[in-house]
Amino acid sequence: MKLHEYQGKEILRQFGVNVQDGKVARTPDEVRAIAREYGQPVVVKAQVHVGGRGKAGGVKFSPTEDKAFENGEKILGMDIKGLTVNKVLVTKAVDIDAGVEYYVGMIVDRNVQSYTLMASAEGGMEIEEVAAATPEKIIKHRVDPVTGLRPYEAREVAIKAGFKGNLNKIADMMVKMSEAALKRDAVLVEINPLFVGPDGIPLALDTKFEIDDNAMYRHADLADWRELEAEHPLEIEASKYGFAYVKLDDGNVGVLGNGAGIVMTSLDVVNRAGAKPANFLDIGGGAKAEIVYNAVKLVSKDTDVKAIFINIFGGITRADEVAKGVIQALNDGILTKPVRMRIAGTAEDEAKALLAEVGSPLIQMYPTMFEAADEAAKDANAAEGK
Amino acid sequence: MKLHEYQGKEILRQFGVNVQDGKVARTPDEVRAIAREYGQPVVVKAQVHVGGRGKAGGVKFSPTEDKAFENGEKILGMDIKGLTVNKVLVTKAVDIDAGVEYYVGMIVDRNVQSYTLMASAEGGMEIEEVAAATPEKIIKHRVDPVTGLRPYEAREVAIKAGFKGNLNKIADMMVKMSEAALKRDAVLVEINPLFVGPDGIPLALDTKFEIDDNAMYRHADLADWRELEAEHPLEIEASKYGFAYVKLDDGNVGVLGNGAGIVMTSLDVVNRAGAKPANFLDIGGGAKAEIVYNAVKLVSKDTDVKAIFINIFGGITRADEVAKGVIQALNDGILTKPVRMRIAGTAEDEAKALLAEVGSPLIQMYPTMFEAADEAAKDANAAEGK
Amino acid sequence: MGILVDNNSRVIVQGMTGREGASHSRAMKEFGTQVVAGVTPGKGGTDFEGWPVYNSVAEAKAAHDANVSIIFVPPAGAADAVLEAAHAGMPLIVLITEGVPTVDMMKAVQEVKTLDALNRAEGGQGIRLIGGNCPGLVTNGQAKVGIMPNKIYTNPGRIGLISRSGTLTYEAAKLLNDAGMGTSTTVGIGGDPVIGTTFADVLPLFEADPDTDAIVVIGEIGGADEEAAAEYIAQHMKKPVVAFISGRSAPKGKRMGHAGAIIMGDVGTPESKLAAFAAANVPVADTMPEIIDMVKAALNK
Amino acid sequence: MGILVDNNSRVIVQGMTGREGASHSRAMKEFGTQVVAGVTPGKGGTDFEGWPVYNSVAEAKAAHDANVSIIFVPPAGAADAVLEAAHAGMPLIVLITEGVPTVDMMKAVQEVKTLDALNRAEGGQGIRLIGGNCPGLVTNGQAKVGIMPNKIYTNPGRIGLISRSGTLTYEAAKLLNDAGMGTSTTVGIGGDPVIGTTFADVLPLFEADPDTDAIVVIGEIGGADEEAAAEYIAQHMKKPVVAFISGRSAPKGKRMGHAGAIIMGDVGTPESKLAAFAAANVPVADTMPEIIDMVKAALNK
Repeated sequence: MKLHEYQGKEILRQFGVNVQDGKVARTPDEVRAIAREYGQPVVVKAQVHVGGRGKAGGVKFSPTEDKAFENGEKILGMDIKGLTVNKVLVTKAVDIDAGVEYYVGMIVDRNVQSYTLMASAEGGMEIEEVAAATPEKIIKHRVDPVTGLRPYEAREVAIKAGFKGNLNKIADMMVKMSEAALKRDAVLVEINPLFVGPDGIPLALDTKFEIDDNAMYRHADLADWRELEAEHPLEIEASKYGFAYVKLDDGNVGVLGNGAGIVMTSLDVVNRAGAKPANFLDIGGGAKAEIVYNAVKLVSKDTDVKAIFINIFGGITRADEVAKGVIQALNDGILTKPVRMRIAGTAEDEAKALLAEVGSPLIQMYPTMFEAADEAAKDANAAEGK
Repeated sequence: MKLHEYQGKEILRQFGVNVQDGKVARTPDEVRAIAREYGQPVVVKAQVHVGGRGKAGGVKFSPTEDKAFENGEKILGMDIKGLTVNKVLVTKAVDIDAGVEYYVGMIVDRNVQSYTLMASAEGGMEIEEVAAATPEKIIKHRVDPVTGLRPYEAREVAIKAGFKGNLNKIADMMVKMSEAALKRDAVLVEINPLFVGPDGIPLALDTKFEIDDNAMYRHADLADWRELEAEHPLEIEASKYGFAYVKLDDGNVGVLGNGAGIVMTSLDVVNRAGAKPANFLDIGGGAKAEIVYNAVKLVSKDTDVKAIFINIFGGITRADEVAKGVIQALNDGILTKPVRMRIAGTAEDEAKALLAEVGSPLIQMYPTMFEAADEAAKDANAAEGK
Repeated sequence: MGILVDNNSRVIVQGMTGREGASHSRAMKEFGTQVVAGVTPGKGGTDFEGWPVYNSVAEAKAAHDANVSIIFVPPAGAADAVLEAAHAGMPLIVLITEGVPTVDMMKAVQEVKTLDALNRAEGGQGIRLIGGNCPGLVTNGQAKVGIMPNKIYTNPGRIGLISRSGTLTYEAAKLLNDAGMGTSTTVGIGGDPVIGTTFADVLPLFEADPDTDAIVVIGEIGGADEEAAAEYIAQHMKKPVVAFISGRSAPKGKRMGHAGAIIMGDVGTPESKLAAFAAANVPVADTMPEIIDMVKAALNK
Repeated sequence: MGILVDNNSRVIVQGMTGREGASHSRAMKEFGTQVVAGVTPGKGGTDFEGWPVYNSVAEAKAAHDANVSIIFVPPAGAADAVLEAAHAGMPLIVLITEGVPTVDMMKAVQEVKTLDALNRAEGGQGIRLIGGNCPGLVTNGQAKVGIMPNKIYTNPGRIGLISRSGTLTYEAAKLLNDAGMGTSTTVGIGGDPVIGTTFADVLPLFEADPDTDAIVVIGEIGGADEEAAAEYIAQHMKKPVVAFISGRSAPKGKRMGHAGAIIMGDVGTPESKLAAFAAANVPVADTMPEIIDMVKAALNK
């Protein structure tokens, strides 16, 4: 689960990180009230789950209350990459030029089977940009997942990264970030910029925080931070069914299968067939008719989808169950787009018999995933006049 | 810092331990109100920092509101081993006969350089009694201080201890107790009895919890749990001066020195001399006149003390500083009891000269700790007519 | 022979009495695996469909001289189940459970590696974790310790198979089976970001296995396990290896079902993996059926 | 020669620029110890009374080929300072700090022991922690890495001294010094419940030291270190050992200054310790001066 900046800051604050003061506003009046309370220049920052909000005009320095109100009006309701801004964070502005901006972050790193701490004196820009331009400026350090980052390790990393300022306090902030990551099951946590003012004291100006979905059961207190309105409506519906679903941009073929690997490969096969997958949908193991029905219903709602490719490798899955689910969707009037299926499972003959009985050109079975994908691609491209 | 039962339960509750419901009362009316709220038989339990409160009549089953009020009247204000009961815990009564009582606890164990978990099916009695009578009924297990107790270990210990009931839930309670110990720096934590009812679910009926004084700085939220009124007034005063002070029963010689080892040995020497030490007082290193003055002032306040034995081994300590502190106490009228000193340090001659100048028989220096202790013992015993 | 599991594997099932544990215990038995006992804390001393059930791995291991444990425990208790098996000295631990928190896996994998090193230092055979979020492993015609469909393993053969994906493992095994080549041992290493055993850990076992002639590696986007495998192959492998990579058309930054299948920045891209395999002279199949042709070609060299 | 520290010890001081660190750095230098550098995070690159100060132990160790570190860091950071030194591969770490939380010490001691084992397995000399809450150690006439008064070590001799108490260490050392016997090495192991090195860890070093003829063990109530020492002596020691136990008249359940000096139930009683030493034929002095007589008697046997 991705957190908003203000939520990530709240978690860091719980672990004792020195975070820039700020409050959330949902109306320009609230923005003004916060600016008045602070009695100093503020920054109004859009809270949306996409990157690049600054370039999109979602972050604005506001020297006066009136300016804060005005910027609140501009940003609230703004559309950033398809998401509407419903909330802004109003923070006390900091004189960046008076200090330095650093980067610290931790990510789950498959290669070290733990977290990797990253630190760079090149703060304030995306770490990927630093990695691309000046990789030598990123200091990396494996964090022991049992002990967490220790102060001496944090100091060593800070020294190697060339951080200036109060070494002990900067290291302490890194240690607390590590505690937050481990205790709150972060997949990713960043403090960027980590601002060090002329007094040498570190201050977290912005943060990214993403929590491991597998661990959400032990963070029940954060459950209502999940904002369904900020997610794609089909992704919300998919999560209700327990499907792993990802909406993909610029696609025209709906893709569903049983297992992450087979669906990933199905995307590749659709691509090879000259069309574009519109989604990733893993219906999991044991596909009964009802599950297939729900999956077809979900994918059919996507107006980008012009044809559906179903790719099932069934150990336990029965082809006739899959066929039943699809036929049910057809009968209920839900299915209006062609479905091209490959089902390697038991009861293939029964499935064929069921489909023959229905006799709809909308539903066809093919012996291989390639033929099914080719047909789906052909249908989808034809529907788009390609 | 020793916690009251209700405080220990509060901590265990914070870590998710299933603790018997209960509330604190300071008046019989409050006891009645809680009993009424629970609407069932309750137990009224004195909250004092001494053992054996049950035998002293400080724990009473109260089947009705009226009985609860009556027991509240009896217990509140009661004196248990010199401490007045100011608070009681009113808990929902449990039908002990319907279930079983177990013991689980963790102590800092020097021998394994970590915590030792102890579990016994002989719950409801002091673990020392079990250890004396049937040591084979206590299962011991070293807990890794970095990982804490793991569920599988807790299950193995519970099985070995012969616990019946819901194995997973009992193990879970032990794991949570371990988390509480490690996170709250327990020196000792016990859940005794750990009651398992007919449904197999464990419930913590009573607890002991003691926090490492060295770690109190990271438990600022518990600082106001320290109850000065429940400690010996001289111990409170000593803690203000930063002295390690322990009041000892039945003593007549006040003992002070610089360093835990030398003071322990001083107690032994007083004993050998035929008197009884009235306290342990370590003034720490570097003894300046003012520190000695405060120490003498403190010990002099103890009416049990008939003579004072000062034993200083000074590397850095100057004998004349010690002498000055004692003389100052004499001049201020604080010192009315004989002081017998041994000071192995620099400036012994200067000290002797200062004392000669004062010329008081109350203050004498001796070349060895034995002579000083013998004189102090003689003086103290004489003062008591022995 | 094959690797890791065979006729001599004596398997206990942690979580046998749960739904998944029960059905797969039966399927493993049908396959011919020596499933010797179950472990379900709180149900010790009972019987489950003829299998004795124990409260702890230590008890079950001692009573049945077990040398493999397969875990079907729900996510919240899965890492603890791994540690229980590892501390009981179980040489091979197979974690099937999907959805285990990553932090739990980090801790468990690190501790298993420490126990493995200690065990080997004391002359033991070591302690190995496979998974989690994996389909397990199967040595064709001998033993299955996993959840693969039994029927795709009808033709024992001489091709080793390692895969990060469950369904693609089946797909590949069936292709090899139907092509008449068949598999020696199949190892599903799992789709999670932190797993006990990687491609590079399994490859040397196949290299040393006299019953394996070639190896198929089914990778996917995310992480750098394929890159590590390619490096190992280039430096140490004499037997031919054929690779496949799924998710090649997935966009960056989106998690493709598997928690580990995500391209983050420049890490985990198909380009990087293709380049690594190319550098190691490992042919990469564009489609799964091509794997068969490439294996045939490699074996005929 | 003596044990653990000598003329070749190259000592860094963690927390040199603090009050205690500074004064004892001077005193150690006066004693003749090779104090080579200080470590104070944030003050790296500065000079302190002629000593270079570094931000980290790793830097200081590398720059000065240091082989001993003494720690004067305040309690909250003391365990981390130990781990820093241990991970930097420092062979001997002396923790003076009093008041370190016990849980911190449990974790640190366990980790140092693991690092020690790993280091030895790799052919290193190991990593040893002395203390905390200890006065350090001194090899008479060679080097002091601790806080003992310099002037009680004027007569180098051949008696080894190990003690849980600071002041009693001085007391005993002075008695031996004044009796003309003098000490070889004095090791203050510390009064906390969890410490890095125990009596039983130090005894074999004295047994092997050609410059030590007899050993004095200053124990106290609490724990079972004396019992473990007695057992070790009975089984392994040829050199005579004389013991002393302080706190013999202390009541049960009261903590006597040292966090470790408490009799809990039947653990830590003087009776148990006396019985253990008696069983090991170790004479126990009733008063400290008796120690001298007993050592003399033992050496004249």
